[in-house]
Amino acid sequence: MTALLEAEAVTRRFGGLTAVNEVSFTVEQGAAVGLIGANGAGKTTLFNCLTGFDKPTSGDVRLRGKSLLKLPRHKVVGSGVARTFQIVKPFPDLPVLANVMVPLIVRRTKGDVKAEALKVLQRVGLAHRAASPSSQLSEGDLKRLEMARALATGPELLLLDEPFAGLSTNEIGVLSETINQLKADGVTLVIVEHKIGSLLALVDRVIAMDQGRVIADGEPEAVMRDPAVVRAYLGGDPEAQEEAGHE
Amino acid sequence: MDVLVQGAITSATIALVALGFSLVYGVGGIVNLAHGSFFMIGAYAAYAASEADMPLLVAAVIGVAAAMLAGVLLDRLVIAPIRHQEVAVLIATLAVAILVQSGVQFFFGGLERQLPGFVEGSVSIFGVDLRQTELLAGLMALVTIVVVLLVLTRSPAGRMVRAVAEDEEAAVLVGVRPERVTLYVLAIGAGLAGLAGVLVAPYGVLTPTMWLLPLTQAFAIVILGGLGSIQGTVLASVVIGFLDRFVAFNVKDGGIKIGLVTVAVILATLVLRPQGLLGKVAR
Amino acid sequence: MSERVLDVQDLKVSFGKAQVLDGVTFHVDKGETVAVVGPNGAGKTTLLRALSRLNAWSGSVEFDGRPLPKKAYDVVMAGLVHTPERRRLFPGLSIRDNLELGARRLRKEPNTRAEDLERVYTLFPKLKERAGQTAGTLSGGEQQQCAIGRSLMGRPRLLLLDEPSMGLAPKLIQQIFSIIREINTQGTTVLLVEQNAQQALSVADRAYILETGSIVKEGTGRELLGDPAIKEAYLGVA
Amino acid sequence: MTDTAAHAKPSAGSRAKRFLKPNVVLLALIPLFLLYLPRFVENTTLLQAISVATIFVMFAASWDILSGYTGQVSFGHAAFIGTGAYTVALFSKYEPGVSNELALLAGVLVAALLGVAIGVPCLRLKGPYLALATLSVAGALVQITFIYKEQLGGEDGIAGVKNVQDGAVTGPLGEGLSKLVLGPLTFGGKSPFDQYIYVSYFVALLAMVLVVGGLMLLGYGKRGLVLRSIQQDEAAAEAAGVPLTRYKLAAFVLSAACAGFAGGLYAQIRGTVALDLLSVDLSLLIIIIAAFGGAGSIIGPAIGAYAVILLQNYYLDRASDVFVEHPELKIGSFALLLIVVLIVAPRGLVPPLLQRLSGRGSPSRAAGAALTESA
Repeated sequence: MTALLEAEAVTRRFGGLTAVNEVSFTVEQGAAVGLIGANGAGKTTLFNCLTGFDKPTSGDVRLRGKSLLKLPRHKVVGSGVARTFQIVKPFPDLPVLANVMVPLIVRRTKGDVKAEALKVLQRVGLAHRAASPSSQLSEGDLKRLEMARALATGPELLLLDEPFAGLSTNEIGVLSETINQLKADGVTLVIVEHKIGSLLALVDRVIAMDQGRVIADGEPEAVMRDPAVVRAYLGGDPEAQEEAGHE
Repeated sequence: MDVLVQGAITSATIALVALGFSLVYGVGGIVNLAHGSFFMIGAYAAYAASEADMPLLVAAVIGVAAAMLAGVLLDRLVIAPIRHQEVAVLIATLAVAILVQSGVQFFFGGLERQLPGFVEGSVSIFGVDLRQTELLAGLMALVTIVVVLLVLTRSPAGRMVRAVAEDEEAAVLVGVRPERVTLYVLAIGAGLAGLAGVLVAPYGVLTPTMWLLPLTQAFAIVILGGLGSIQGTVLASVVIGFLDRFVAFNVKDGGIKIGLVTVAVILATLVLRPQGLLGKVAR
Repeated sequence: MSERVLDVQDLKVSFGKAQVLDGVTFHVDKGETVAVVGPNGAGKTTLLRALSRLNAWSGSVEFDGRPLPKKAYDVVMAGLVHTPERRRLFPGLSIRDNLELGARRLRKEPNTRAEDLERVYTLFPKLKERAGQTAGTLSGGEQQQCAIGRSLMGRPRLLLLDEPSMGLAPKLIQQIFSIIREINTQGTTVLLVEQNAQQALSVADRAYILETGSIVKEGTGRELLGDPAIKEAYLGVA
Repeated sequence: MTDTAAHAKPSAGSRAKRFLKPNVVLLALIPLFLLYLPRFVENTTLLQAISVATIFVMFAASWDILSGYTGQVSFGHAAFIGTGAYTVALFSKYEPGVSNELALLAGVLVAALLGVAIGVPCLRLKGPYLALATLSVAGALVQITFIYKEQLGGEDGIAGVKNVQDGAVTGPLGEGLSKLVLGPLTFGGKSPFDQYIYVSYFVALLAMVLVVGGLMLLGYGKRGLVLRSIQQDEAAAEAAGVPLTRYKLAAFVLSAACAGFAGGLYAQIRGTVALDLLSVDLSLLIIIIAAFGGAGSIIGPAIGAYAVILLQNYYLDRASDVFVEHPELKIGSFALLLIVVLIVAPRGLVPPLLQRLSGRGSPSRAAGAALTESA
């Protein structure tokens, strides 16, 4: 069986810096994958390469075996890959409902676009704010709006870029429920997140990155115990830790 | 030969205008659509002073001073309050340009004016006959540019200017006040443009719409030379300067086609090499 | 009681509706190295930016016994010097120019400049070798050295370091931290924020753990290093 | 605007609908009022000024669909207006046999082509680059009129453009409406010059209703929503699947075509074309109109056009002789007023424009804003 998403030796260089280095992995249909790593590990760059917002220097990204690299961004979206942004990017002067209508309109959705948009808002629990200008939403609601707008593109694969950043513990709980609901609906998810505790409750697989490379990939428990991951997160190398411990 | 000699002079005077435009853009991130107006203010102020029977040298100084004053006023009154609103700055500075244009039209009328030459007579260089005043303009411009470049690259003040241009926030963190640096740069840039206007006034013609061509050329130079690159600005000034004279001499009705060619250069650069000749690839 | 250089009470920062720092209280005494450690997104960089008046905040901050000046420029001039995240050198300027710019705070005492330059070159001999090159040509570790050197040129009363280890190889990380220790030994008070808890805690006299905008723990560097809860917190399985 | 400002209420569906549909009845009253206005206004000079303002409504609305909606702020809208006008004038001069309507259509096509020619290289440009590029293209067109002075007349322009009364459609239509509104006898009793003023008034009005109505249908419909999403955040729009290039270029071409149409019609009403139709002054005047009316709403700039142009072409002349002797002071005053408003009340009078055009949310801008707060 072909995987839904395949990244093959994806490499992205900026001048002398190799932000993403020969990263390969696959995501199966219906999976929920977490992507972790310290600042500067290359997660966001990888994320951009997967969603067509950046082009890898080399390597390939395929959706159901079809390369996404030649496609313009909107076609990547059209072929079923949707993303959210770490720093939310609503259309601030448009009401919440209109935010969600935009992707439906450009998809040439038949029938009542407004009703469809309202349905999507219901899925993320934001229907009661449909008429508010999006600039008036709380941070947590904005994250859900991002998700709703991405869902409205009709994705097979949804990539979330730090959905929990800037949220309170309460808001994280609410959003986690929404994400779990999407999972239950069969949406395939890739989630970049720093709040590892909250992330682990959602995903069934974790990919850890450090300095542009994948350093671990597998069951969440196993990955978190991996010495390379421990080192990347605590910093320094194990020997140095030993030394410091004995000081 | 005509093209070479006159092109060199034109390059120098255009570079005077472009340098200020480029510095203000690089340092403050401000695209000043009123920059061409400083050129015009310099020329008209000098003209007005000479009409009031002041000696030409005094008139020239008044021209430059008027342009600098206009630069300071523009920064303090117009740009400073809206500095970080890009589109508002563009609109406001264009409005200033039109305001200055209508002011000049009001006080001087729409007729073409000219300043008497600073020096009389003509010389022959490489077999090209030149009015001495043109030669003087070229030399003055060249000397000024060299001085400005030296200050910029060798002096502590220049170091601060370059620091703000490279990273405004990091500059604050070492104790530089970007607003002040921007003000000085704008005033000096205005003075340079004003000087160019004064120098050109004896052999160019003064009209209320004379600001647009230098602005367009300065923009072409900044686009061609690459954003924020001082060397690029100088190099591109030479390209645009020679192109200016080449078109003027070798193309039928060349004098009025200069702007057209400049715009073609702008559009071609934007399509073919958006980062300019020496500009870095966008980060 | 030792002299208090920095006293921060109930510092709050919010970006729009997101509360990034939620009432942070801590202090730094003269001669200390204090570390603030915490995971990504905890608000460490925001904390330093607030102290430098690069972000708006509420609460009270006293620097050298007086309220913190209102403008970023005046904060620098008062002696609180910030080495920002990702170094933020002036890449097109020479290394020497970068360092000289750091001395702007002392512009009324030109004699000290040569002396300070020598001191920085002694700490970082590589910088002397390459003084004429543009800063953009330096490697990551050298850039960090140059950034720290630039701050030292201002003879800070308090040096703020934002993630000096970021993007460096393990060997260079150790090197940078031993230099931080040396700077401190020479008499500079240091406030350091780090994700690399291991190294930061081992150089710090005292440290604070920052998580999602609040300080959750404090103690001496050694105490915290030995605290098993810390490692857990970092792996998020608390 | 009012909807966004209003407080959110849970009754989602109905309010969302209102957002998309301005009050149609109220809107229809405006053209109706204008239609019957000549019955009550004897002053033909004022009517003439209103006709000109009506043309400017189209200029402003066509600018708005590009700049206000997609955020590609054009500083050289006069280029499109002038192209339409000069094309019509050239037909009158060299091919007088061609009907007015066909010449107008040609003007629209040439302007639209110019829209493509400018739009394509400008697709990737933002803010200052786009501003300077559009500004300098309009400047270059002025020079073309000097280069082809014999054909285009240089600073003298082209006189003797066939006027609306000569149009196979516009003539009868304008006369018909004149007779309808004024009564056939009254209209017949006017001097030919006055008759012409009435005819052109109604033709301009009809054209304006068509153009502005069409743009509003588009702007307040689904496609308008997509255009506005581009202006709000291009990256987010792309993530929502919006084909950016297609929409941005389409807005450029549509804007150019409408401006060309209005410019061509203006030439037929004035009977002359001249450099003022290509000038920077005109481009700025349109921005001023939009700034005062509120960009991104079509109707805002449209109403702004009536206010500004009537002031410029009618009331200022009557307020002081200075403005008659020195017409340049009019645009100068507007420019000054705009500057003052931008500085004194950037959030007061012009916020719709600035909000729409400032492309918020980029990290560097946020950093800049944070910096000004503290430094």
